[in-house]
Amino acid sequence: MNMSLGLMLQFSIILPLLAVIGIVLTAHKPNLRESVSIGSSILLFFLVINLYIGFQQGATISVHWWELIPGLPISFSVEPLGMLFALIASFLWVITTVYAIGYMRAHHEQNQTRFYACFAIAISSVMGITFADNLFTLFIFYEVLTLSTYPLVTHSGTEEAKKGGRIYLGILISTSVVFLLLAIISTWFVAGTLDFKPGGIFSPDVNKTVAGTLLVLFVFGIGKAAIMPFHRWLPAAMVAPTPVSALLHAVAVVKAGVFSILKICVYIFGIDLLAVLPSTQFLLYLAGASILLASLVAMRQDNLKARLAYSTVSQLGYITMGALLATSSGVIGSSMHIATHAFGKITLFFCAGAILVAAHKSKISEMRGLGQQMPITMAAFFIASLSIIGVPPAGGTWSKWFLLMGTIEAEQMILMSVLAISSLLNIAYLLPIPFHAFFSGDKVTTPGSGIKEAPLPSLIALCLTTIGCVILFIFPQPLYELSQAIVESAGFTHGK
Amino acid sequence: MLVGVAFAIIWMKDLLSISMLSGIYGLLSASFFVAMDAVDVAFTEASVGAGVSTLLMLVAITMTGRSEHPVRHKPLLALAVVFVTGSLLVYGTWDMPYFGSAEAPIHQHVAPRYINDSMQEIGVPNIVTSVLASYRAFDTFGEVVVIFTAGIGVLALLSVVRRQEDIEKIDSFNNSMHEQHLVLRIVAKMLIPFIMLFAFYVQFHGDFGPGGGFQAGVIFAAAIFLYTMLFGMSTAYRVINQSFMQILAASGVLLYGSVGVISLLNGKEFFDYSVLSSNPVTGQHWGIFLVELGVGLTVASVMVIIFFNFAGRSENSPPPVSKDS
Amino acid sequence: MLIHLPVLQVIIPLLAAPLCLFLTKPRLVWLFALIVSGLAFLISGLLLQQVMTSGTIIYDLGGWDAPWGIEYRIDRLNAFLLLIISSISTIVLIAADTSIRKEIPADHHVLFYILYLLSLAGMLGIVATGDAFNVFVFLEISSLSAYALIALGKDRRALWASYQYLIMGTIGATFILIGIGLMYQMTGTLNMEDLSKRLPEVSQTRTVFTAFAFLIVGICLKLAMFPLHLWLPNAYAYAPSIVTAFFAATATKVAIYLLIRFTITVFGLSFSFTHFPLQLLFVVLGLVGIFVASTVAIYQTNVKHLFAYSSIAQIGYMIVGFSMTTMAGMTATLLHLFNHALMKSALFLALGAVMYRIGTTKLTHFQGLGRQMPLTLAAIVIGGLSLIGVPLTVGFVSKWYLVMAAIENGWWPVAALILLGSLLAVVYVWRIVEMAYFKPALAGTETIKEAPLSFLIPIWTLILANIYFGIDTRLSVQVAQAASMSLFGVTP
Amino acid sequence: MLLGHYNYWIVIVLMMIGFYIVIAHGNLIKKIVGLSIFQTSVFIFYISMAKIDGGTAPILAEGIEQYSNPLPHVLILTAIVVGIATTALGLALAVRIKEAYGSIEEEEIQNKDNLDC
Repeated sequence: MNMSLGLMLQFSIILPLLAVIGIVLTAHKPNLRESVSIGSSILLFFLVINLYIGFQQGATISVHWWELIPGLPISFSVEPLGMLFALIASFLWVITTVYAIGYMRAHHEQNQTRFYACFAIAISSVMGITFADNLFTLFIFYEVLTLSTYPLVTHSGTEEAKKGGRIYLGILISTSVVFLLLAIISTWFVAGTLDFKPGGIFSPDVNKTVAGTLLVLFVFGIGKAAIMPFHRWLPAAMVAPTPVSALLHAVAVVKAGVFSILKICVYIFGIDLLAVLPSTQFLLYLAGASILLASLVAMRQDNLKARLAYSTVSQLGYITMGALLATSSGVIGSSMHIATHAFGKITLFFCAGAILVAAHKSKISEMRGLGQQMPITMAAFFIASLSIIGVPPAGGTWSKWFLLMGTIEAEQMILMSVLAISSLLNIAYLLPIPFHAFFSGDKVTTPGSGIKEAPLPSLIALCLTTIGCVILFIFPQPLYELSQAIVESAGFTHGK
Repeated sequence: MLVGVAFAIIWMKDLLSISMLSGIYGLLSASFFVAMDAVDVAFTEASVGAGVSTLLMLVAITMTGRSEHPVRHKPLLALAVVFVTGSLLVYGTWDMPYFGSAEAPIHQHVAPRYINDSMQEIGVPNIVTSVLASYRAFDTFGEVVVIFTAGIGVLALLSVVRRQEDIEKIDSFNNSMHEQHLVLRIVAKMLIPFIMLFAFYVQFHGDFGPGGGFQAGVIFAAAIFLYTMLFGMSTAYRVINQSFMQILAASGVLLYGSVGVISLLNGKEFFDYSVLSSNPVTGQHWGIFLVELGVGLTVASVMVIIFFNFAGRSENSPPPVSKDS
Repeated sequence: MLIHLPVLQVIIPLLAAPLCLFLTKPRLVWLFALIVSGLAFLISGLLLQQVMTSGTIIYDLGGWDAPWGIEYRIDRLNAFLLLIISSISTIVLIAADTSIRKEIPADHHVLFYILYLLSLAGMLGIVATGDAFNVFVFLEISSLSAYALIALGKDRRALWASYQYLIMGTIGATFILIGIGLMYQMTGTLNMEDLSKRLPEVSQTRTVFTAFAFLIVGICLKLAMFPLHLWLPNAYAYAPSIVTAFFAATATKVAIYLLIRFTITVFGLSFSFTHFPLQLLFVVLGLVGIFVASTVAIYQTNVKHLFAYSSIAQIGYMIVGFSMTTMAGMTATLLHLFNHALMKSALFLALGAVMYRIGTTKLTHFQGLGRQMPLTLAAIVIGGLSLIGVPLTVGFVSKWYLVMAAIENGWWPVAALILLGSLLAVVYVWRIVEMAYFKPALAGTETIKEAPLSFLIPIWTLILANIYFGIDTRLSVQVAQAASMSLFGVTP
Repeated sequence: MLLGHYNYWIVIVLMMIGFYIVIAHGNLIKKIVGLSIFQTSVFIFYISMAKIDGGTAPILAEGIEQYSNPLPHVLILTAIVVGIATTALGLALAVRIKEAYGSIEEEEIQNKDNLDC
């Protein structure tokens, strides 16, 4: 590989865009079009891996494009948190593409070219977010991500999809324009820069009220993090085809949200400042409330995707909370949870999609006894559920553990109990599904009704992510190291 | 007097008398201008305010009906707006220099040069003409373009494509009608050359007394109006070709502009007339002469265009609801 | 010849207009008008370059020095405006030939181009001149031709709209005339530079106060500033598409220019904003304008009306930026002036293309158009995104600067309201998007094809400019900053 | 003191009458008449300020020292032309409106427009 790392970094953003061109050009040859999709996703993953290797060897990788507004450049650099997210997103893009091919064909969806093209744009903007070197660059890609996923949400074009799309766009755009943009411009005004810097960019003697207000604006402004009361878009977005829900609304979009929050906490405010801000406490409780309420709502959902969506809202609360805890364990837990939840939730969505395609069922109450016909899917569902709940043998265990440690470090006993209660709730709303599928006494579906496992590409995909969940449990070391690096690079001096 | 007429206009419902009154208003203000020593302006206002615009209104009324509906909604809001605006203006007068005071700033700054030096610099006794055509020639150029724009605008709005048979039909109709006004026609035939002569006099005498291209243009156009009214549209059409008038109007603007372009080509500023002759003052004379000619051409032809289109519209396509007028 | 650029800028289109009458073929006239407008564009580019490098250019017309004669005074501000006007005019004209064939009877084509050139020349004249009365004269040239152009619209409502505009516009112009008269009475001069020197002596007088009030009201009428905007929506909606595209991008901008020129250059900041409660008035009216007009826009059933109301809202943004009376605010306003011209001309041209193909711009007829006219509709979407202020478009850049300026002034609520206002834009833009992309095409419209190239080229030139200046802001920001610096008398 | 401004006040009254006709009346022709009265009054205002006591018309002649100010005269000459141009265009529009709507009353036209929508 003789491509310089900087060039590689740029390519990881541009490549998906090139793929868009390829996809549009091959619109009339589905096979070729899908090969372009897969090819570019594999290539992207390969690029990111190379970046990772380079990064591990201690290279500093940064690229400076041009100044969009004088003083505000578009620039990128690789740092541990971004690296982590990039790895997850690019890897899951490969798998999702595989899954999508099976799903979209089996489902005979319309406008597949638009689908793949928008998908690629979305990935490109995710890459932009992950490697953004300043808040401004991040914001731009954040908005592009919102817009490029809108057509995906409204893909089916039905009245319901349009309504979902309206809520989706309405909440994401309003929060980002009114709160986030205001916060960014104000930050620029107060701090004079928007660059991500370890330890934050505010001077230590910054007015606490101003900074506190800004923090609130940021957390509310990043609507993608789905903190209540700005979470309504996520369930609304479930009208999208399942691969979209899987990748975008379990991984790319929502994780872009919490990733941004984490990044802002660590690199804009700095953990030290965060710990003393008056509004942090308020936001922590808000996140806690978000976790519990979303879990409770999730229990009452009969639609599987809706239940998963509310579960996501709740899990995102964990990450936000971890970031706001302002302790090293909290940050480590948060960043690890980005990864573990990604694998867990995407598996769950894959399963939901597989059930929809193979058995045409979306209601949980109709899934009793489905374990007989779709054993692999349901087994995967079970393991992924364990990961979400946070018990072995799945990766979620580690991240939950660190989050719990974080609350203890920060002496937030209430939040600690929130985590505990929430885990119980997780069990209550997730586990009954596979349980009933396998051991249900009164079978709704009779054997031999012709229900088989989902198409092969989809099945492979969901197996891979399930294995991912397990691997994250067995080998958490690389993940931990990256998270540790975040803490170190952030110049963590907690306890001072 | 003016106030009386103006109030009368508010109360009147009959549009015909309103336009007559507005003509009188124009005439009265013209005489007021004379009293204020503004002879050039008076001349123009008399020909425009009292003449052309009244005529246009009359023609327009023949097409639109002459009675005004009573105002139904309460004009309180309008009164309030007017009251506020008026009192603001009255408020503004408190610090104004007194009427007729020689110490007023406008008599101290800028204007003295026109009065004291224009004879040396331009050599034309009528200061208004020197300011109009030389010091502020560009404004006047703008003015010519404005009138040209109006001509084109009216053309765009009202021009109707005439077919030959239409003309003939109107023709015969007119002939029968105009037989009756024989005496008038003969008198007019004698009058028209004199009016035209007067127009030329005004055109070229503008350097020395009141007058100039604009007034001359209007008077010239008036002669044509008279002719048209008495001899009918179609006869007038035969004498004066429409597209020829348009070309003429355009040429007036171009003539004016080309004087400026000549200055440019000679390396001087736009409308610097000194290049037109070896002696700068003679150059100014030439410049003013040409420019005034341009103004006269455009004004006359645009007036004719406007009038013809109004009149042509009314003869050609009678309005659908004209009976109730 | 280079020293004559200021006057050539105005007289080339001015003299070209009557020349059109000699070329009787509409096609030929179109080509001629296009070349003339292109020439004006070229000149304005040269002028801007000259002004940026060597400062204000003064040109004495007739060789008489000001204040006795009329002078043209080109500084960074009006050079920028000249460039905006002439560039938009040129680009819009490209589509004129195709568009007016459908919308205007054939025997009026030549007249159309004459009027178009006249109104172009009028606007350029208003901007270039340094003489207050000359402003009035050229204002009338551009207005009269505007009335006639609007009245050329196909619908009979165009006549009524034009008439209303004529009445409002003439009242506005007469107010301006009264204002100029009062100023003249107190100072004895009409030259702006001279006025700015002599006005401070008499600034305490009630006459000058009145003069200022009349000027502002008159200009605001022309500006269609809320609540004096009533003439605008119909005038834009029923005028021929080309005219709308041209005016939406330029006419109100010229009025904004006049506002800036008179309040800051002629009367001076301290007078305009301390003797007069202008700041509060403008901030409130600007913000109310943004919200009311955007809300009204949401409920429109005709897309042309919709964007017309959006224009009124956008004027509100410029007014808010202007009322900050800081350099940052002025930069934001000037930037938005330029950016909004790019967006609106593109949008209205695209609507012209829709008009060309389906003969109406009713929102209900947009059903399924996204598939039938993909390029045109894509342009509308991008233009709409720009209107909302999405990153990577020009709208974002101006919004950024505006909010930045508000925060710099410590006007936090204003900053938040500006952003909130842009959400309303999301709603009205999205109504079009949903209609065009998520509704099946109407029956019997299968034959609708993409707009002809003569439309697509100018539309996409403008759209690409929207994106280009949203990505690379060096040029526009630099010029806007330089212009606002020169206004505030800071040497860069 | 009062007399010094008396002239201007008359002009203001005239202006306001014209302005009132424009905004309060519904007849299109009458509006234009009002407009021209409004404008003419502004002209009178300009000319009034040019007057000097004891001055004569600004045409240079032997033995005269005081002239009225020529500049407002020039301005008003231009403005009169602008006025007639506006009037002509306005009337042309009124004629067309009459043809298209069958009426020149503001309210009736507005009503017909509302029906169109």
